[in-house]
Amino acid sequence: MTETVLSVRDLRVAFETRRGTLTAIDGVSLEIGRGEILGVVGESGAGKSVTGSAVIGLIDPPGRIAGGEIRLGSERIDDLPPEKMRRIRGRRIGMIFQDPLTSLDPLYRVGEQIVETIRTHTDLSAKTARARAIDLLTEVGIPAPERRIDGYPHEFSGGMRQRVVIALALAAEPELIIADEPTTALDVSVQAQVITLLKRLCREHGTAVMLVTHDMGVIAEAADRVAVMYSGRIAEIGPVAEVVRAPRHPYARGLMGAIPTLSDTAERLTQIPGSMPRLTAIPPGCAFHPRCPNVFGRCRVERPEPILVGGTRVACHLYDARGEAA
Amino acid sequence: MQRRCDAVTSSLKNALLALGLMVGLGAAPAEAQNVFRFAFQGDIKSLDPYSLKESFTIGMHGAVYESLITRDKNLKYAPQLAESWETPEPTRWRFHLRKGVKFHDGSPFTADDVIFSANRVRAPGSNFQTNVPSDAEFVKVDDYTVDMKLKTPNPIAIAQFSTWYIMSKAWAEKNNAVQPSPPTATSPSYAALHENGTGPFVIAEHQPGVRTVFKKFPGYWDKVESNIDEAVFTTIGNSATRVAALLSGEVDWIDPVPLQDQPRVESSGNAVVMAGPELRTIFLGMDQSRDELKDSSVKGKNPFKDKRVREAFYLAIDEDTIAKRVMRGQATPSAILIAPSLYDRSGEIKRPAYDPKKAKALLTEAGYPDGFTLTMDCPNDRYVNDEAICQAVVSMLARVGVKVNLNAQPKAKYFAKGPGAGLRHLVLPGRLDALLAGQSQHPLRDRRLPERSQVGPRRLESRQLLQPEDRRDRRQGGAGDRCQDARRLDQGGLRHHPGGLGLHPAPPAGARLGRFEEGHAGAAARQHADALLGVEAALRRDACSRS
Amino acid sequence: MLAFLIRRLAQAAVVLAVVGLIAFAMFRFAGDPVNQIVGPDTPVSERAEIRKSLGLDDPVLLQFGRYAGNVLRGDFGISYQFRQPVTTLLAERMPATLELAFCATLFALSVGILMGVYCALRRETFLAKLFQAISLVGVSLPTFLIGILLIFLFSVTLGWLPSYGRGDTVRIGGWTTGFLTVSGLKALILPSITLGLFQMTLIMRLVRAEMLEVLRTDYIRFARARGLTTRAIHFGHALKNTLVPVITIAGLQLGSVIAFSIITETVFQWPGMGLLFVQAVQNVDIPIMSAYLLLVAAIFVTINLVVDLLYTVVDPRLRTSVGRTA
Amino acid sequence: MSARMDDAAEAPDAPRATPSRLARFLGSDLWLNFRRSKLAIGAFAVTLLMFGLAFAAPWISPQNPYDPAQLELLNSNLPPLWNPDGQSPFLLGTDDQGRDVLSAVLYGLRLSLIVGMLGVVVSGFLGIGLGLVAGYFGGALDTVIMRVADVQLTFPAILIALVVDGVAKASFGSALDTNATILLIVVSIGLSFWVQYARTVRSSVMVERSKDYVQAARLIGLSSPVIMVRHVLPNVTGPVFVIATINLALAIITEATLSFLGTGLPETMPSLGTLIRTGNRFLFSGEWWVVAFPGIALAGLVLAINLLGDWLRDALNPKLQ
Repeated sequence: MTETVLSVRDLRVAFETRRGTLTAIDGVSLEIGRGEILGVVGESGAGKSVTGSAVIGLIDPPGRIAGGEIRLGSERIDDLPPEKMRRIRGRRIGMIFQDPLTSLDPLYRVGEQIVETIRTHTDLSAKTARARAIDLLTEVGIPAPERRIDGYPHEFSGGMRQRVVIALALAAEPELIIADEPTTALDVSVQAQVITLLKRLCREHGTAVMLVTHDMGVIAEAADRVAVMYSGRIAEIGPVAEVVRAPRHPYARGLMGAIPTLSDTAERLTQIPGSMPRLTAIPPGCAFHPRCPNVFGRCRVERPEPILVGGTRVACHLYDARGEAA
Repeated sequence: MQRRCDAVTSSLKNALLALGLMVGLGAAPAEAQNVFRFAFQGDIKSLDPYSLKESFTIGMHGAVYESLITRDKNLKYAPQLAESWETPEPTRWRFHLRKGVKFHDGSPFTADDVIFSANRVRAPGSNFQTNVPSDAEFVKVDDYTVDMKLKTPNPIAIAQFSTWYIMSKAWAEKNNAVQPSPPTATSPSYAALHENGTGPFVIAEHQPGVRTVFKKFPGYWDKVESNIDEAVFTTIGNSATRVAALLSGEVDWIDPVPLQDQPRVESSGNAVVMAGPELRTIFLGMDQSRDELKDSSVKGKNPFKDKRVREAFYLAIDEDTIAKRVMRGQATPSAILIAPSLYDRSGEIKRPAYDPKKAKALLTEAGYPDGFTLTMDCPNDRYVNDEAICQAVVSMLARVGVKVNLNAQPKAKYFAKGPGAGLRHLVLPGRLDALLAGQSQHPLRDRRLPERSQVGPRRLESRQLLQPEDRRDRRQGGAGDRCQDARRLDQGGLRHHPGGLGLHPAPPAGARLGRFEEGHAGAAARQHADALLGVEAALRRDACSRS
Repeated sequence: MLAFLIRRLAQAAVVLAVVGLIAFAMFRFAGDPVNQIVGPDTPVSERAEIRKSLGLDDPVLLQFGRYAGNVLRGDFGISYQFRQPVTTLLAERMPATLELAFCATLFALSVGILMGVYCALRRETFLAKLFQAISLVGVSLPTFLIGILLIFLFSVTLGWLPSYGRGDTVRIGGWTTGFLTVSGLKALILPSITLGLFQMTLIMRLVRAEMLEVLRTDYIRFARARGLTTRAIHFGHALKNTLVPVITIAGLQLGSVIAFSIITETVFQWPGMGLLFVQAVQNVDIPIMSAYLLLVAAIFVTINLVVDLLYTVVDPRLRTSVGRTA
Repeated sequence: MSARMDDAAEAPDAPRATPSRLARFLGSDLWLNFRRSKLAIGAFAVTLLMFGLAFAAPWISPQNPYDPAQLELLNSNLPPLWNPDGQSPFLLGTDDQGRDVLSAVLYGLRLSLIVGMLGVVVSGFLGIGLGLVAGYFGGALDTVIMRVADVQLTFPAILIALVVDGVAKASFGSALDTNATILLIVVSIGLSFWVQYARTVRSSVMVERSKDYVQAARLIGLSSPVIMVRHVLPNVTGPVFVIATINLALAIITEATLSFLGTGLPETMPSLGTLIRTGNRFLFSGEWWVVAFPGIALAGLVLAINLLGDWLRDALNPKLQ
């Protein structure tokens, strides 16, 4: 594997609420290498987005990182003072949000927003920054960027806006981009374009990408490796080919029941009976056990630790048991 | 400090309120001018001296306009624009006019102006038509002599020459103001917004409802007994604001000071209260003309036509307590409507004492053992503590079983109830069962302070509020002609009688210390009109006693 | 844009016509003007004559028609009390009210926005809670009480500021201003605070709520993810977006400040239109009352129009779509 | 109303299957939020206390301040009991008519609350009704109603109330008895505050109206007004309740201001505003108790209601949770 850009170890994120402390992320570990796209999948509420936010340091109170560590390159960043963390955001870690329609400040021209980002992180003059902004827009495939740079966000279509958002995320050439459901809000035809763009940019700049999505199609299309999350834990993580083709975790199997092309997967996810537990009521043992077709006694009492099985790591007693047996 | 004077002198001083107001100079040597700032609760309604017979308004006119005859500091007749006068025959009055008098626009004052004014006063639209005998004919003898010819002798006609001001004929003609600004004027009259008198002050600025600035008239014919160069008048309707303005030094003089604020003004150390009895009597009026009251539980008859009911009301109201509590001692209970200071023998007429038991008995006797209900109208912004007096009356009457629905209202609404406040309500078919009213027998507002002997029948119609019948007879001998007249009028069909309430309020004005000489100020008394009179006097008075 | 403007103007005309009708109809029947004109001694026959000459006996419709015609010619009639054209009277008082309203609005806006922003950004601090408490007290205390308390404290007890009136004014053309003299400026302080306090608390609460809302939006999160400085996020993006709706409210507030000045002007004896109106109500001066109502409506409508236009300047989204949606 | 409120108040993630309404309410976020907010509890306690005192006034006050026969002028202007000049039983002193300030405040509270609540009810009905009509029928009717609302917003409530009050008094004569006066003020307040309800309800109706189920219900011939009332009203109870709470405070202030300006309740039947108006005359002269206690009662009541309204708004706003 190439040089590790992001390394997350045993991350825990907790929310203080009126009803006590809720653990949204519980013991998540993952790594992303240079130029690598890590897909993070799971149902809503599985903790995908929270993981992304934790990495970029945007967990808002009452949430907080309760344990584990996050390293960017060799630097530990989860305990940095706010100002230092701010300098990392945008500069070394870029982020793309789900909804391009609401990600841009409606009152500023897109050029102003790009220039603002560039100048926050570099010493470029306004003029140079603007030139760079035009380059960026060109790079993300905005036609006639010299003219469009002075447009307001509402004058762009959804797909074009997501391109602008990507340009913004790339503005300071970060090492890592966290793309949180970057295609969900887009038309299907546009989704593919955006994914292609993301892949290309990642390849060209050597940027690592954490691609958060619930869309298995996107993962299959874009990711190098994939992490399947359930109830704030990683159920299975491994190379996309392996996880998609031969999922080991029962939940992952359910998810991969069929790899759709580029269609709505939400319905297929309902093939798994029941629904993910609320954070307030995570069952003991394996969080998936109430829905698991392969459940057995141990699942209900003991939480499974990730085990390396083939190229993937799986958190399931099934494999532990087999490993013991073997 | 003498704050309350004996009745007679106070009435005199009343008129001359601030003969005593003295303005101390020295305070601000940097100020070239000696500016006097004062505030009243109402406004100067019009500058046309014949427009509105409203006491404060015409009082203020007195600073800029003058009359033929005036009253001196002792309220004695004194020459003003007429140097002297005589009655060569009973129906002819001859006035010798003062020479060398100039109007504010510089034009000379002559007999033409007197004749013009005498006609203008009586012209349609004037509110002062009765201030000149209607049968009088004014004739120019020469430029400085004018005769007034009457059809019949009128020994008290002199009283009226101090009640209307002289205007300039040329000025009025030039400015299209020959006619008085009538109430119905559809275009603003020049004379309503500008003045051109012969008085010691000119109005330099007049913003209706906001401020009016008086400045010394350099060409004044007489020596001005005032060291004031400029006087700024402002309306401050809100009592609390008015007092605050006085205490914080923004104004030098306010009128009136709310009764309850007197101690505070006194104790502030920088202002002084000047108080004296008004010539106004506050009384309760009852409708005795109609056969059934408008809003009463008694149907088919008018309880007020029964003398016992009226007497019961009288006995049920504890005036001493009202005077002491509501008026905070600043009022004198009175047995007659005429101000005691105007009538030497008023002391001989005594009030029956407060006796609720007897009142109750009388009501029972009259057939109302459980009392009855009626409505009483009361202004809440006209007389001093008017609404509070009404409330007190209501609660006292409630204790003898009479339930009064009090309808307290601003004077604009109160007046709408009938063609005028006061006694006329009862004379003309009004819309009231009972009311609280005030009557100032003394038209101080136009500075006619009639001497006793001069009160003629014509004026009596408005002051014939008398005692309950049984007392009236006893009074007659002593009261002399006036009561005869009153009885005559009464017999003429005007049947109404006062309720049991007679108060002479003595509301205070407040003046800032340091600018006034206390010895003089303390003697000052006031009523509505006096605001101006006082200020006028202040304007005239040479003071600077501190320096 | 032009169509929008014309439409707005037409609406304004309708509003004014309705207010005119209401103003006329209401005050025609409230109280008897004759009693205000004549002294108490006037006989009934003379009163009837006056009624007739004032046209008070004509059919109501005719009276309204006459009134409307005159108003269109800029003639609001003659004040019963002052025997002056109402137009002149109002013109004389208008500077006082407008200057007071201006200062009150300035106070309400500046302090309200500052406090609101502070409360939104530092939600949990003591000062923010204090501001919140002040705003609640400000809303809970009636205007008249506040005015009286201020006078009691600053004029009577401390003697710092004048308790009534405008102080010395300077006349410039038809306009009298208190801005040019020390006493004029001092006289403005207490009434402005009294008049502006209620609006200030409203604006503060509005700004706080709006800003909290804006701070939760995606584009603010995205701005943070771009690593922008806190200052740029709060004041460049959040505040600007917050102020868009605040402009509308503030505009409407200015309108109601002018009308609200009735109470303040009465307490402080401020020689403005509100005081004139109160005097007119007390004296049943119909021409002044109806003219005042119309004027307040006209000012309000104008402000509304200006606010609409301002809105399009501030919010680029409306520039293109304004013709359709307005 | 209260039953619907439970529904609206219930947060989305509250357990759905609990048996009774009470249990559901006790388990809801609203209740939890309330229990955790000291301010809300305090405000609620004060409001409850004020309501309690107000409606118990006839039984607990030493005097009936509305009965003139009970007023003794000789007891006038007495300071509160703790002052050396104070006299029993006048705990908070007396006014210039000998009216016991404590009794007057209690009765005044009662009047203010009655007037305020009736005003809110009137404006609520008016506003909700007009909002439903405007939103549902749309078109010209909507335009007219909302334009009237716009026009009305031109003037602050106090001006409208003054005008309504003045017009009515001029039309019916000023000899209105006190009940009619109260009714008049209620109507003035009702007419002044309906716009907010109408706007809220209208926008909610507009949203609902375009939803499929309403269209569907229409197609199958269900009476659509019934649908609107059944589906829209529950959705707006939250906001309407918040508006009502805050408007109650505003209505009380409006009544006080009207009374202060002298067009509200008469001095013989004083509300808090009338008491302040009366007392204001004595404020500077050292007789502070006549204005202070009604002032405190008024400010306290309005403050408590405002706090409650604020809390309720925040608690019912899902965005803030």
